[in-house]
Amino acid sequence: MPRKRSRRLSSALILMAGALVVAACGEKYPNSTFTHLTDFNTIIDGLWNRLLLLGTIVFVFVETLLIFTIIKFRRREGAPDPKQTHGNTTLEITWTIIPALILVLIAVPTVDAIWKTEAKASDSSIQVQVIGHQWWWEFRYPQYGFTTANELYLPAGRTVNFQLNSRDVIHSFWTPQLGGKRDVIANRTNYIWYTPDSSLAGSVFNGFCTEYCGSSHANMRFHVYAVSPADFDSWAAHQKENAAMSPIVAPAPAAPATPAAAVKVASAATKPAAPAATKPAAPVAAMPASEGYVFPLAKMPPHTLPQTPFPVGDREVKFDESLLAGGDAARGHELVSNMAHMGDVPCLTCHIIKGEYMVAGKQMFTDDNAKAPNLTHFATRHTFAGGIYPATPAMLARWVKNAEHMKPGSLMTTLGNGEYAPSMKSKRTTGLDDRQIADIVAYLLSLK
Amino acid sequence: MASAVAEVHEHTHYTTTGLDNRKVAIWAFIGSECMLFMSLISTYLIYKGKSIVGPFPHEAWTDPSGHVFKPILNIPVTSQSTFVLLMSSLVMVLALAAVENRGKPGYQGTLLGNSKLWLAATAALGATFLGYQAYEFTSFVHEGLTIHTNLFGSSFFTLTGFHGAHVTAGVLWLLTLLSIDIKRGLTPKDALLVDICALYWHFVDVVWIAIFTLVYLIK
Amino acid sequence: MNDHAPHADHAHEHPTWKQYKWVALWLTLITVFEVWIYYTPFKETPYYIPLLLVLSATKFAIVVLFYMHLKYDHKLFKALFTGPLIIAVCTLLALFALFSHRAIPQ
Amino acid sequence: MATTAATPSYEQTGIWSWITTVDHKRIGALYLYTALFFFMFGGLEAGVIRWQLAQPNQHIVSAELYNQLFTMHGTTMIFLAVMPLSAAFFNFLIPLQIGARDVAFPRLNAFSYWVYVLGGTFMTLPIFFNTAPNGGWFGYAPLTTLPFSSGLNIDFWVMGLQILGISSLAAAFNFITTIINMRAPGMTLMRMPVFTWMSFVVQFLLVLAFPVITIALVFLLFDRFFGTNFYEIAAGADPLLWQHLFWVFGHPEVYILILPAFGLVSEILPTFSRKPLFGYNVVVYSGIMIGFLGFGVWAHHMFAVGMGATADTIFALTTMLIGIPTGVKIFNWIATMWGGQIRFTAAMKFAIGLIALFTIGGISGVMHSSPPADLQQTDTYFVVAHFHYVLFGGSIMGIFGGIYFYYPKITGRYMSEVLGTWHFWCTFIAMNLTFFPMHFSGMLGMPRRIYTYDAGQGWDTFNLISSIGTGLLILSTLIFVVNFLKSRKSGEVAPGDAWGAGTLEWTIPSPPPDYNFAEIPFVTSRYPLWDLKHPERTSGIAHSAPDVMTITDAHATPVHEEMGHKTAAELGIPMPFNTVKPLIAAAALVAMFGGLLFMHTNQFAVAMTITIGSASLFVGTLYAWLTSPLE
Ligand code: HEA
Ligand code: HEA
Ligand code: HEC
Ligand code: CUA
Ligand SMILES: [Cu+2]
Repeated sequence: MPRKRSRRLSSALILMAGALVVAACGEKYPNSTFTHLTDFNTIIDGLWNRLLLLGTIVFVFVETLLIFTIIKFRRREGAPDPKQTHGNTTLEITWTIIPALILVLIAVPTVDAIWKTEAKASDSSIQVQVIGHQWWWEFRYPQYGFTTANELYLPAGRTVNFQLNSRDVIHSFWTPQLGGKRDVIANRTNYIWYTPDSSLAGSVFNGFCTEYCGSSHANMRFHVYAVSPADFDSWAAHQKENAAMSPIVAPAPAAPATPAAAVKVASAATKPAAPAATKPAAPVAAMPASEGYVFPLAKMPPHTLPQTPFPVGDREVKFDESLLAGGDAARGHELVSNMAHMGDVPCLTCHIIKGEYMVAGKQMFTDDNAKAPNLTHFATRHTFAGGIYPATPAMLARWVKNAEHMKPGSLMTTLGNGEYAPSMKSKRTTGLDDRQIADIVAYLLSLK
Repeated sequence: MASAVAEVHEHTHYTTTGLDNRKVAIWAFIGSECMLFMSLISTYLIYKGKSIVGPFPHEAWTDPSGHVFKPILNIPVTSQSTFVLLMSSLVMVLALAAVENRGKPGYQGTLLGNSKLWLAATAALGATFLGYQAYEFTSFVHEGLTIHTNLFGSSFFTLTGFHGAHVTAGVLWLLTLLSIDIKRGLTPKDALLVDICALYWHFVDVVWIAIFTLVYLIK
Repeated sequence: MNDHAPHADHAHEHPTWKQYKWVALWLTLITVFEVWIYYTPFKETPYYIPLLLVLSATKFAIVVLFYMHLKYDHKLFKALFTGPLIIAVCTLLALFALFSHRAIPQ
Repeated sequence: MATTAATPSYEQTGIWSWITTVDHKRIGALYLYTALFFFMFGGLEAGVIRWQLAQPNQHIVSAELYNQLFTMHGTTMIFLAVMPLSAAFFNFLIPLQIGARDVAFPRLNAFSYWVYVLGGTFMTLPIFFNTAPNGGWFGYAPLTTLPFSSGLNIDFWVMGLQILGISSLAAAFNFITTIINMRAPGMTLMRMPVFTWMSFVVQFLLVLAFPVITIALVFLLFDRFFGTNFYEIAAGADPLLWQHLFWVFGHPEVYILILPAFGLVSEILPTFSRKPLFGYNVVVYSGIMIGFLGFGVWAHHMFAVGMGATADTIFALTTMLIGIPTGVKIFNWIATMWGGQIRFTAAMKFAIGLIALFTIGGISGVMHSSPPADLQQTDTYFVVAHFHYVLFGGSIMGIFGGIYFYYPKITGRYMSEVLGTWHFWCTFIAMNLTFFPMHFSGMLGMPRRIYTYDAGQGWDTFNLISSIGTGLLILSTLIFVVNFLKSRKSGEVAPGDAWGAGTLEWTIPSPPPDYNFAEIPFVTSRYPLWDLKHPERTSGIAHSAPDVMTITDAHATPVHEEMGHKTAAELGIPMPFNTVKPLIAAAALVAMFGGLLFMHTNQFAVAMTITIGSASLFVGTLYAWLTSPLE
């Protein structure tokens, strides 16, 4: 009987291994950590291979020994008591020394890798300040002097040195394909650096927050675009400038910026934009030819396109999408900055749009104390809200209407009139109507 | 915490080591308290010099409105209270000796044998220490340092407050023993009751020795 | 009911009144000395802190050994106290080291 | 041999006798039932977690509820299931294994139990009102401070853990004293059964680790209720303070979770191999070593926080070192079976299962211990795989084995071996099905603690398999529940020496009489019962009787199998009185913490009334308790 059991055991194991292999072949692994795309990950993967090899040897040895023992020494009916042994010093020493030796084989490359990966980054590196917020990422390029959010551009072939900081709770910065994690902590500055291989230009990677940071920890993702140095410079030069529409003096000639965007907005809206609760349509890019480089949407593989469904049930956000086609960016522009038009907090009480000011006064924030993502070149981004939504009009409209429903716990207040605002535990009686939201969306998508 | 030293009235059975259960338990408890105070002291040391606003323990500080705060720690006063606590340990051992040697020559009827006196004196010195601490806390609050003010305030008051709470528990314990002594007289058979209390009391003293040096004397 | 009284418990000798007095005297002297050097220029030298640590460790040891009569008591109690004490002190030192050096290059 | 299990095991029956009991065996049984209940509850929470994650972008529960679920799942499993399950065995077994009539402080023991039940309930109930703790089982500050978690959720967690800590500490002092002082004559330390030894180590871990989390929680409590700044980033606090304090506790805690299971396995393997434990000394010393080293590795949970290369190196090396004593245990267990006559009872299967599965978890642990590699593993499902292999594959398998093994001693009846076999194989397969794929999803980039994920990330299949495995795990646990309940009534009747084991607890009837040993045995070797029944098995170990003085002192007699059953009164053994005071004290203690909650609902007066009122009740009960005699 025991023999039958052990056979059952091994067949179960084989079955399982088989299932995993099948599973493994059928799927692609776009976030695999087993890559050599950066110097950092090359070191780690080398170390991992060593760990895996030694681990497997120990595993196979122990399990084989175990199975062999229980099969060989199973009880036989009527057999006399087995020979009684109480211990054996030689054996004890052996199985102390051998694991110790194996551990030495692990420890040596480990220590080597520790000092390599925690060395000081070369002075010629690109510096990127990463600031974690509940639940989005702020990226600053101090050498270039601009700030963006949730989407990170890196020149392939150059070392980037990330300087990590948090404004609130602890987050952790992770791009599985490019390097390990480093925690993002308030009152403490952390660093991590790596060099994306120069062959990577034109690829995009998923990034995640990997330290539990509250309600929307799962929704705190980001994207990394590795681009050629030339494209990077072009992008950076453009990001440094003011927003396309700003500073605005008179709302009238909205023309230069809008047509392209308007067309796109219109076309996106007329496509009966994704019904609630199913997969939303692909984002609509707004990439003007003459402007700075923007990572082409077309080059984003499916696994990098966010698929978060619209919230359903009591979190559903209804929006009359037919209004989107008629969105007027100029009117939207006035709304974002003018208290009078909203009867409530205008966007600029929290967001920064470079060159834009609140009607009555100054910009409320600088990059150093910003409460919300910098929207200056928002329309050059393909995703928003911690990378969980594609920047499509339908998504943006719902976002502006009720961000708290779109993203659990989001610190952007609910702005749509009549919407239930979870943070206030009540329905709003003021705020934006759908028309106004359509205007604001048009404006946002004009911010190239 | 009191539960750890509970079961005072358990009868003495055969024990493997010949030691009393309660005494074993109190030593285990004291070992555990080492880790408790280690955590408190570590936190205090880690946060030393990390406060972003004053007042500070050893440095003067001027707040943005120009108000000047003196260094907050008062060494002369604390030296006195430290001395009081050290002396309480002395009278504590005398109390134990008095109970243990009840009826023996040199103790019977003498000052040394007056356990009630020594127990009362220990409790009184403990209470004096607490009085010093109350004085210290109030004067700090007057000088602008509360438990909310800064990291130093939080960690200082919590550390010394925890110690003060231990002293308070000890004083209550001593008073309980005193009342038993008054009611029915403690005999050498009860020496263990006094012994475990004394161990606890000395330990609290020893913790203060560490605190006095690490918090008050070292900058 | 307690005729077979626990053996060994009181077999050990306790310190005596004479010792208690000396201990108290030493404790006082060391404390006075500690406070005194706090007010001397010696405070600014690099030896101040180590000296203080040694002094307070001495006081600590004296109280534990004599007042808590650990010196005369069962070895089990020595183990029950020193084991945790060592772990506590090592942890404290480790925590202190971890927090006092700026780890990250740059 | 006894033919019925109907021997009245305890002289009193009825609910009240359970509420007021101070008998370590009854308290052990109470721990067992309560902890199994919480285990189901935590498993159910895991079930919902896996349901939500079965497919990408599902909507089974909201993000907020999911976060409460995994927090409570982890907290429940660790503090309300595995630790108390171990405590059940400490209570039931330690006095029996060392030849004592009870623990050193029976009423304190009852107090520990009641604090545990009430504290556990206190922490568990809020999940029904959507206000359960939601900061993760290690509750990293500053997320758990007031500015970022203003609800009552975290308050329940802080106070619940504080309460449970008191329970664990009280129990630990009790068991330390018991093991040091209540051993029968001749039961030297190096003759103690390995389970008692491992428990002994665990008590020290508890006594040294819990004060640290107590202080960390006090800081958090003060921050939340009294406005201190310990974790207040605006005041310049260092968020790593919490992490260090937590893990100084947290790593010893994981050995608190595993060592009792190691102890149980060390009892089961020799019994069913019909050989004494191989390398007893080494197994004991390695247990001590694990406990000791366990205090020097905590920062391996923090390799991503940027401690610097030096600290990373040191903690990596100390962590790796722990693999050696653990490996020594594994090899000694295998050597125990080597050359034996292995009987595959359900208990034995679980014990062997532990060896097989814990090894996997241990190896992934060593993979974590390499900091650069851990930067890719930490906070992913690879870690989730690691700790479920050690916790489920280690602790839970060991505890299941222990339950099958000791059930006859506890209840007087065997559990069904047929159902036990089903339970084992289902669990074994399902466990691997659930947790093995997590190694893959983790290394392929899946972060932990996410309530949702997008399709096409390379994780879909693995998650689906994990969730299917969980379904099977629930099924297999139900088999166990049925077995457990059914065998209570209709299981085969067990004799005192139910399995042919060698240690003292098997010399007395099953279930044991309330006084355990009619006469205190004196012990001359590690396996007293084998000395009696199978002298050939112990002939190789040194025997020696304790000196005459100790024997007469304790009224001890040589070990013999006690089969008759008399009441304590007939034998003239004084038994402790039942008392309800521990329960009252426990209730007052819990109310004392609970009252503080009203501060956060702005009812300051109510809070103070309840807290101060129950504090006085607590102190009063304590006085009454301490001044009333035990017998
Ligand atoms: C029962 C509980 C338990 C046990 C016993 C262990 C045992 C070990 N654990 Fe585990 N661990 C946890 C519970 C446990 N762990 C939990 C709950 C977490 C996560 C907490 C959280 O984040 O929520 C965790 C996380 C964790 C981390 C942090 C991961 C991260 O978050 O990044 C690390 C890192 O080093 C680690 C290491 C180890 C090691 C080296 C051991 C060793 O003790 C293992 C030793 C055993 C063996 C190695 C196998 C047997 C040995 C041999 C057969 C000899 C030959 C072997 C070799 C030479 C390798 N564990
Ligand atoms: C001993 C500890 C222990 C045990 C046994 C388990 C058991 C299980 N755990 Fe556990 N788990 C942890 C400790 C444990 N876990 C910890 C510490 C964490 C980290 C938490 C954190 O991140 O803060 C965690 C996190 C964790 C996660 C990660 C969540 C996340 O990061 O988002 C997942 C996901 O799959 C998971 C799954 C499971 C499953 C499927 C089981 C299964 O084994 C459960 C099987 C089910 C049962 C055994 C009970 C079923 C029985 C019934 C339902 C019967 C009911 C019927 C009646 C009442 C009659 N666990
Ligand atoms: C109370 C402050 C606040 C106000 C007012 C506010 N926002 Fe936001 N906004 C936020 C925060 C915080 C986020 C980040 C939320 C997240 O991702 O979780 C955000 C995110 C966004 C994003 C996504 C940015 C990105 O790249 O991820 C857009 C677009 C946006 N807001 C537009 C607006 C508009 C338009 C308005 C006014 C109509 C507005 N916001 C008003 C706080 C605010
Ligand atoms: Cu930010 Cu998780
Ligand atoms: Cu650990």
